[in-house]
Amino acid sequence: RQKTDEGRKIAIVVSTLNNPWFVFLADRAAARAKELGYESKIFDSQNNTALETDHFENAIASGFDAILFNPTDADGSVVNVNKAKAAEVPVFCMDREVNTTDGATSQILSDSYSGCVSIARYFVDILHKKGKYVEILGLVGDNNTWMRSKGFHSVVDYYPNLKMVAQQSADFDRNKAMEVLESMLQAHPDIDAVFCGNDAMAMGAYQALVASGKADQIKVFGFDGAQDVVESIQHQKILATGMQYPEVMAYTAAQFADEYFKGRREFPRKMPVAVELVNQKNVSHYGAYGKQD
Amino acid sequence: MIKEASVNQRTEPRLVPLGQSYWVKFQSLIALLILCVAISLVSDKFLTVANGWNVLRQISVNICLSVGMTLVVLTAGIDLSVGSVLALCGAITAGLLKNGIEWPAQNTYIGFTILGAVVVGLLVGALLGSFNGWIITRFNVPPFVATLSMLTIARGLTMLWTKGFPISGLGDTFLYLGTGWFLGIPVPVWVSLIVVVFAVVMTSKTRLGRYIYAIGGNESASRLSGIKVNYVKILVYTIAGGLAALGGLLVTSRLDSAQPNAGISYELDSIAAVVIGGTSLSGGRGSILGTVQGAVIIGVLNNGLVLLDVSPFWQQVVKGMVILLAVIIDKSNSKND
Amino acid sequence: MIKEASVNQRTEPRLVPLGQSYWVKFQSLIALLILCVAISLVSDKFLTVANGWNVLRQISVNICLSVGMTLVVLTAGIDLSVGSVLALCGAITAGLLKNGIEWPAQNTYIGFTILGAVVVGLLVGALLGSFNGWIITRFNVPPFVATLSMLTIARGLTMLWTKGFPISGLGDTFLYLGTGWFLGIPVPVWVSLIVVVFAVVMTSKTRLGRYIYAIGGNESASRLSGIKVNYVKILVYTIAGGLAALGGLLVTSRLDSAQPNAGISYELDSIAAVVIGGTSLSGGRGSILGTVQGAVIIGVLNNGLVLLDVSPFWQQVVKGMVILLAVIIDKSNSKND
Amino acid sequence: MFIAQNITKRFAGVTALNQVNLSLPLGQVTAIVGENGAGKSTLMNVLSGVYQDYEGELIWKGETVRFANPKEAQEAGISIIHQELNLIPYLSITENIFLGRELTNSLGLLDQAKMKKRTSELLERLQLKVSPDTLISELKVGQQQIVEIAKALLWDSEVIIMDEPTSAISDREVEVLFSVIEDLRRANKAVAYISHKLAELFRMADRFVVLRDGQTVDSGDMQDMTHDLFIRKMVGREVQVNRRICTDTCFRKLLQVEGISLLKGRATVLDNISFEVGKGEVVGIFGLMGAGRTELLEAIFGLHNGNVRGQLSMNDEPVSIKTPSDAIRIGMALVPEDRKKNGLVLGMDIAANMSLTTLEALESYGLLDDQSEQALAKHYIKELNIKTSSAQQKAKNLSGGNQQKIVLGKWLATKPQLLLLDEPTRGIDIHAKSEIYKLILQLAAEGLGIVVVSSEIPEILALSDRILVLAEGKLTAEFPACDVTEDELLKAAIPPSV
Ligand SMILES: Nc1ncnc2c1ncn2[C@@H]1O[C@H](COP(=O)(O)OP(=O)(O)OP(=O)(O)O)[C@@H](O)[C@H]1O
Ligand SMILES: Nc1ncnc2c1ncn2[C@@H]1O[C@H](COP(=O)(O)OP(=O)(O)OP(=O)(O)O)[C@@H](O)[C@H]1O
Ligand SMILES: [Mg+2]
Ligand SMILES: [Mg+2]
Repeated sequence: RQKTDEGRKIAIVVSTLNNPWFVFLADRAAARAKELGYESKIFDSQNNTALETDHFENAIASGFDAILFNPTDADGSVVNVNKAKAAEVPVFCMDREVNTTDGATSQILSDSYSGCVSIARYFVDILHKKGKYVEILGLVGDNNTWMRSKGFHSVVDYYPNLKMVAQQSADFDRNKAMEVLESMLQAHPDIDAVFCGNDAMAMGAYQALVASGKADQIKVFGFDGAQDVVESIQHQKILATGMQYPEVMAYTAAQFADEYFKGRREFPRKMPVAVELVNQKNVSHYGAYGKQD
Repeated sequence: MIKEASVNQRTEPRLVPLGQSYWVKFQSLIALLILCVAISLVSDKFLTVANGWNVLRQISVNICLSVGMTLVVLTAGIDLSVGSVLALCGAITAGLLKNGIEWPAQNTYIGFTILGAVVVGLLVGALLGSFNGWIITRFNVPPFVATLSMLTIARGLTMLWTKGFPISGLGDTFLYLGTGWFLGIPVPVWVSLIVVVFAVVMTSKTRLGRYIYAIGGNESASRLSGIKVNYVKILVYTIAGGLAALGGLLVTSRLDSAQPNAGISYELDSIAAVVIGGTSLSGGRGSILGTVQGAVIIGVLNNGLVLLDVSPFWQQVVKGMVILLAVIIDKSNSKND
Repeated sequence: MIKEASVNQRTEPRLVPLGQSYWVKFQSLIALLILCVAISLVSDKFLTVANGWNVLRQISVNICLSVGMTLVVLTAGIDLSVGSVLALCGAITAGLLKNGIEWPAQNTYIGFTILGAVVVGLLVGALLGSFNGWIITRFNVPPFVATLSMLTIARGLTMLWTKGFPISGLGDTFLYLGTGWFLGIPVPVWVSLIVVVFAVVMTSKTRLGRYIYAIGGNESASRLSGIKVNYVKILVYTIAGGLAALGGLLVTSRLDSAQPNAGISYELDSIAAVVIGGTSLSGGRGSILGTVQGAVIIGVLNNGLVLLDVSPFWQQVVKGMVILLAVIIDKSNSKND
Repeated sequence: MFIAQNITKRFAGVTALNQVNLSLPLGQVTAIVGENGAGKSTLMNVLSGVYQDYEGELIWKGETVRFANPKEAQEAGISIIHQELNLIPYLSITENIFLGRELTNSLGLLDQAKMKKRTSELLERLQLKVSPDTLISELKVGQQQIVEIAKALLWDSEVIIMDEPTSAISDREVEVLFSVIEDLRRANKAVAYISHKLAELFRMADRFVVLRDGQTVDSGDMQDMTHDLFIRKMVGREVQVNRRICTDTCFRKLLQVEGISLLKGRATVLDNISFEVGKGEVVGIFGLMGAGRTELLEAIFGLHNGNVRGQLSMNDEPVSIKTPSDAIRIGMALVPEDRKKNGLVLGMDIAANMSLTTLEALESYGLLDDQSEQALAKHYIKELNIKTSSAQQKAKNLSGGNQQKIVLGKWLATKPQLLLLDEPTRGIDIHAKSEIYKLILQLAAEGLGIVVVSSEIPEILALSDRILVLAEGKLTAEFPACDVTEDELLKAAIPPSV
């Protein structure tokens, strides 16, 4: 097929739009594509790898020229990436990885695991290596949930005096996190900290603490860098979060697509974007999903 | 059986039910009791006042939804849209409260008081509900399809209204609705209590309530008896929509934030409460109090599983089995049908 | 339709239906045609062979689920567990294929061939389905509750089996099922075609099919006619479970990976296909071919909205409205009821 | 000979049968008579395997039998035509007739052609002129009843039980049925025949058994019985049904119907019908099955809004009736022909059913007043002599006749000016019937206008001041009731196209 640059279309396939973090990622990618002069369209995979496959098929069939891709699953999405490759449509992964060495043209990744490692270090420091805590997991069947949890435990589990008294799931949902923590507080009123798999749950957890009057005693840790949480850190409500840079990733992916169209073929296979620890000391440098401008 | 009395007065005391049996059926009480006893045997934290308020506060939203759902199901309908209507109305109230309405073109700005924003939220819910009812009665569309479409539409509208981002920071006064206490009882519990009382009176003591049962029991006989079937149905969906909006206000106020993905799959939870409470999905049989028990069972279960530190992997398995058991115990205790 | 032969044909031609109307009712065809024409007017990519195969391959899983669902709904039941059964069976097959079964204690290892793993997956689906049926018939539990519990239980079992992680890398032979082509047609399309043909023959040409309709139409009359109602119901849920497992195999094979989260909310899609296809949720009326049309409508819509560059938030709004319109157009074209 | 010995059957709280004995000799028709609720249907259900939990024994071909289900009974040669229709609405006639005993071909697939052929033959024998492919839901009650009969005739059973087979069909079909019964008798089958129409029994039956309150009161040869004797045995006292005496009263006009037509699809179901009903007048409407009588009443009552043309006036004022609630407000009441489908909410109790039409009047301060509701129910239970344990009994647990009375009661409660009755005594025993007649005449005397649709000529004659005859949707004749003969009525009712 032959196309002028103006006629090119970019598909943005994101794992879900039911979470503002991904909405932000998709919006930024779309905005950057527009700035670069391309038409773009956002596809919502609704956390469903099979639906993602449908999106890939449909996007390829309707002539999109590049795919900015936020996969639902590292393994499950491999077939999709390979399908695009077979159709000579370049794929640029954002945030999450796909387990294939040559499927995607480039992967711009946020390293949840090491992000959680740094949170965990800070966690250990703050708690002075001892105390009781609970963990609120994301969706049980989502591998991001386990990436984060494993990163966290890879550090914290070395300290025998830090005891996880309960581990429950709240599906990345603010309301569920609040309800789950309300119940957990009944069984374990004496905990010192809560580690949450994302920021929405951290906010929910914080609200449960406020309602039970324990907001001052129990420390909340989140992950993502959402606006609510950054503000809460500013107001000394939440202790820390892991700042991911969706904007950087979206921007870079769109940029790469542009360069691909213009003839560049050599891209870094993997390009990590570090996750930074945001705590009450350094929070003034940060805004929603990124550095303060 | 002794039959010496007059021919048509064979008295059969055992056949006389205790009340108007079709609405006061304490369908699920035994299962609920067993459940509570079982949990409190294992956890001493379960039967505490604080935990009691927790459970009641947590189910208050589901109670609002399920009461509306009960009315709909009694007319042999179903409302799948409650979860998205909840999200949309919560988002609308939060948006109005936070940002008001602006038309930059005309340089107009309308601000909203809390009451104003709450009323608009409730009205939108009622409006969406009556739209459901109108589609169902006017075009004879199966309720399942009409409200499934509304599920999708309202979710889309929520996303459009919020642009996919939560609307947070709604002010302390508004938070009172979801987190305050009044006379020693959490406000959301008051709200759900009032809803339940109204609904119980309505279903058992008013004409509308009777009509709802009659329509579910036999629609054509009801029509022939002069009941304005379509009107009653639209009203019922309107109430369900309004209660979903109320649920949305509670959730939003509790979280101090309207989440665009609030209420996803709440329709299943609320239908579950209705059905566990003994209301028949084919209409005409069931009760509000049954539904309340159903909602309490679900709430106690969610709470209990966390208190008992059941691993998230096992939780779903246990929850499914307990619900099943609850219903089976129930069925074998009540011999109706 | 010529019937002058027999004597008893002189009166009331109005009462003579065109055929055995309960299975050949092209309920939704008009809506489907309008939809296709509308989309192809706006997008030249829609009416291409490649896109046609895309749509058909994409709906093949929903067709498997919906065919089973149709049978269940025809008996006036419902099966909410199809999505989780799909996930569990896909995961089981994938797990057996990849890791076999190990008992480290006894130093035993059982490996599985593809056929073996596939058969076990299907059997587990059928087993879970028959468990549904057994609960429903034995304890008189409403199908909604029984299968809702199974929804939760099977999802939990999936998590336990996979420990929350996808099982990937299942080998090229297994991939053939979901991604291969045979005689110029994608294999999943063959699979769904075979399922549909079997189901159509079963519902319209066999005793079992007849009994399914009869039970949904009037259960007690069916029982009086000597139909083993419970047996038929259990069988129907078993088939639905087996077909859900088949859907699970297709999904797993297509992705080369069994996702623990696969199939969430698929039950709504498949019930939607059934209802849009004109099958009544109160049982006894409907057809497999109608369901297929319903599934195609949903599939075409999903595909078309993407081709038409509708933004994802508007997509939901548009999708809801189109489904509503499709059903309304339908209703006004077919004057039954 | 099929013998039932000392059968006792209890429902929760009710002993429906108490030590009942019955024998059905081959080659004879045994009439089983009794009031509504006497236990006839229950006994038949025991005989045909529907109920298994009874005391006593059944003896068939010299051996004690206990059927586990109806199918077993059928395989043993005993089939039953149920009083309540047991058909699947969305299956065709053929499919219903063969339900549970489908014919299959060598592949195990259904042999549709063969079943259809057999059905055609059966329908032909019963002179039901519809296609075997017709769905049951498209049939009128009467036609459905004939399908039930066909179902029982399909198998060459030796004992055939008929529980009120003629309650919904008109005389022409009754004749057909009688010729069928005659054939059965000649083929040495045993027939049990239940009917509230005594005249039929005298024509067909050889023997009789009288049940009262679940007990066998008497049995013997039909020859020894008279009409009055029967009634005395069933009821315990005498009941008289007389033809209406002629009066020359001039009625003041209540309802005027002008040129009513009804279209269903492209078919004209009612064609330009005009008539009047006076205050205190009883107008009977006679016609064969499918003549359009039900539709006429429904059209007047606002049930076919949109398809009806014509003008109605009440008390000389033109009225527009779009819905039943309009009709009720104007003072009309309709007792429909199918009480289960259109008359009752079966799952509700008697009181709730009765008050459904008048709930507005039972409100105080916006809430329903339980006491007035119970009082209303008790009033009509007494007035209509409804046999029930209490007003809280569910409608579905009552015998058919008593259900009919609830429907009547719920409409009388609206205190109507015009009462439209569609087959008001279908399935009602002779005692209750005469009470309903008395009631109708009394209501007429109080000034109500009454329209009665009936397929029974004696009933029409007993009640009406004036008789209209419909055939194929057209008004074909009008007679004053006092000097019309049955022949004249029938002649006017036979459609010209036949
Ligand atoms: N399922 C049931 N539950 C409780 N009572 C019942 C049930 N079925 C019948 N009865 C009672 O048993 C008695 C006999 O009923 P049955 O139907 O046999 O009367 P019947 O003689 O056939 O009357 P009809 O002439 O009205 O048909 C009645 O009092 C009725 O209320
Ligand atoms: N659902 C229907 N579809 C098509 N035609 C119908 C339908 N219902 C009734 N008809 C036709 O309308 C005409 C009038 O029927 P109607 O039931 O009014 O007769 P009727 O005189 O009341 O008979 P019955 O003695 O059975 O009550 C008949 O020709 C009948 O076949
Ligand atoms: Mg009877
Ligand atoms: Mg009629």
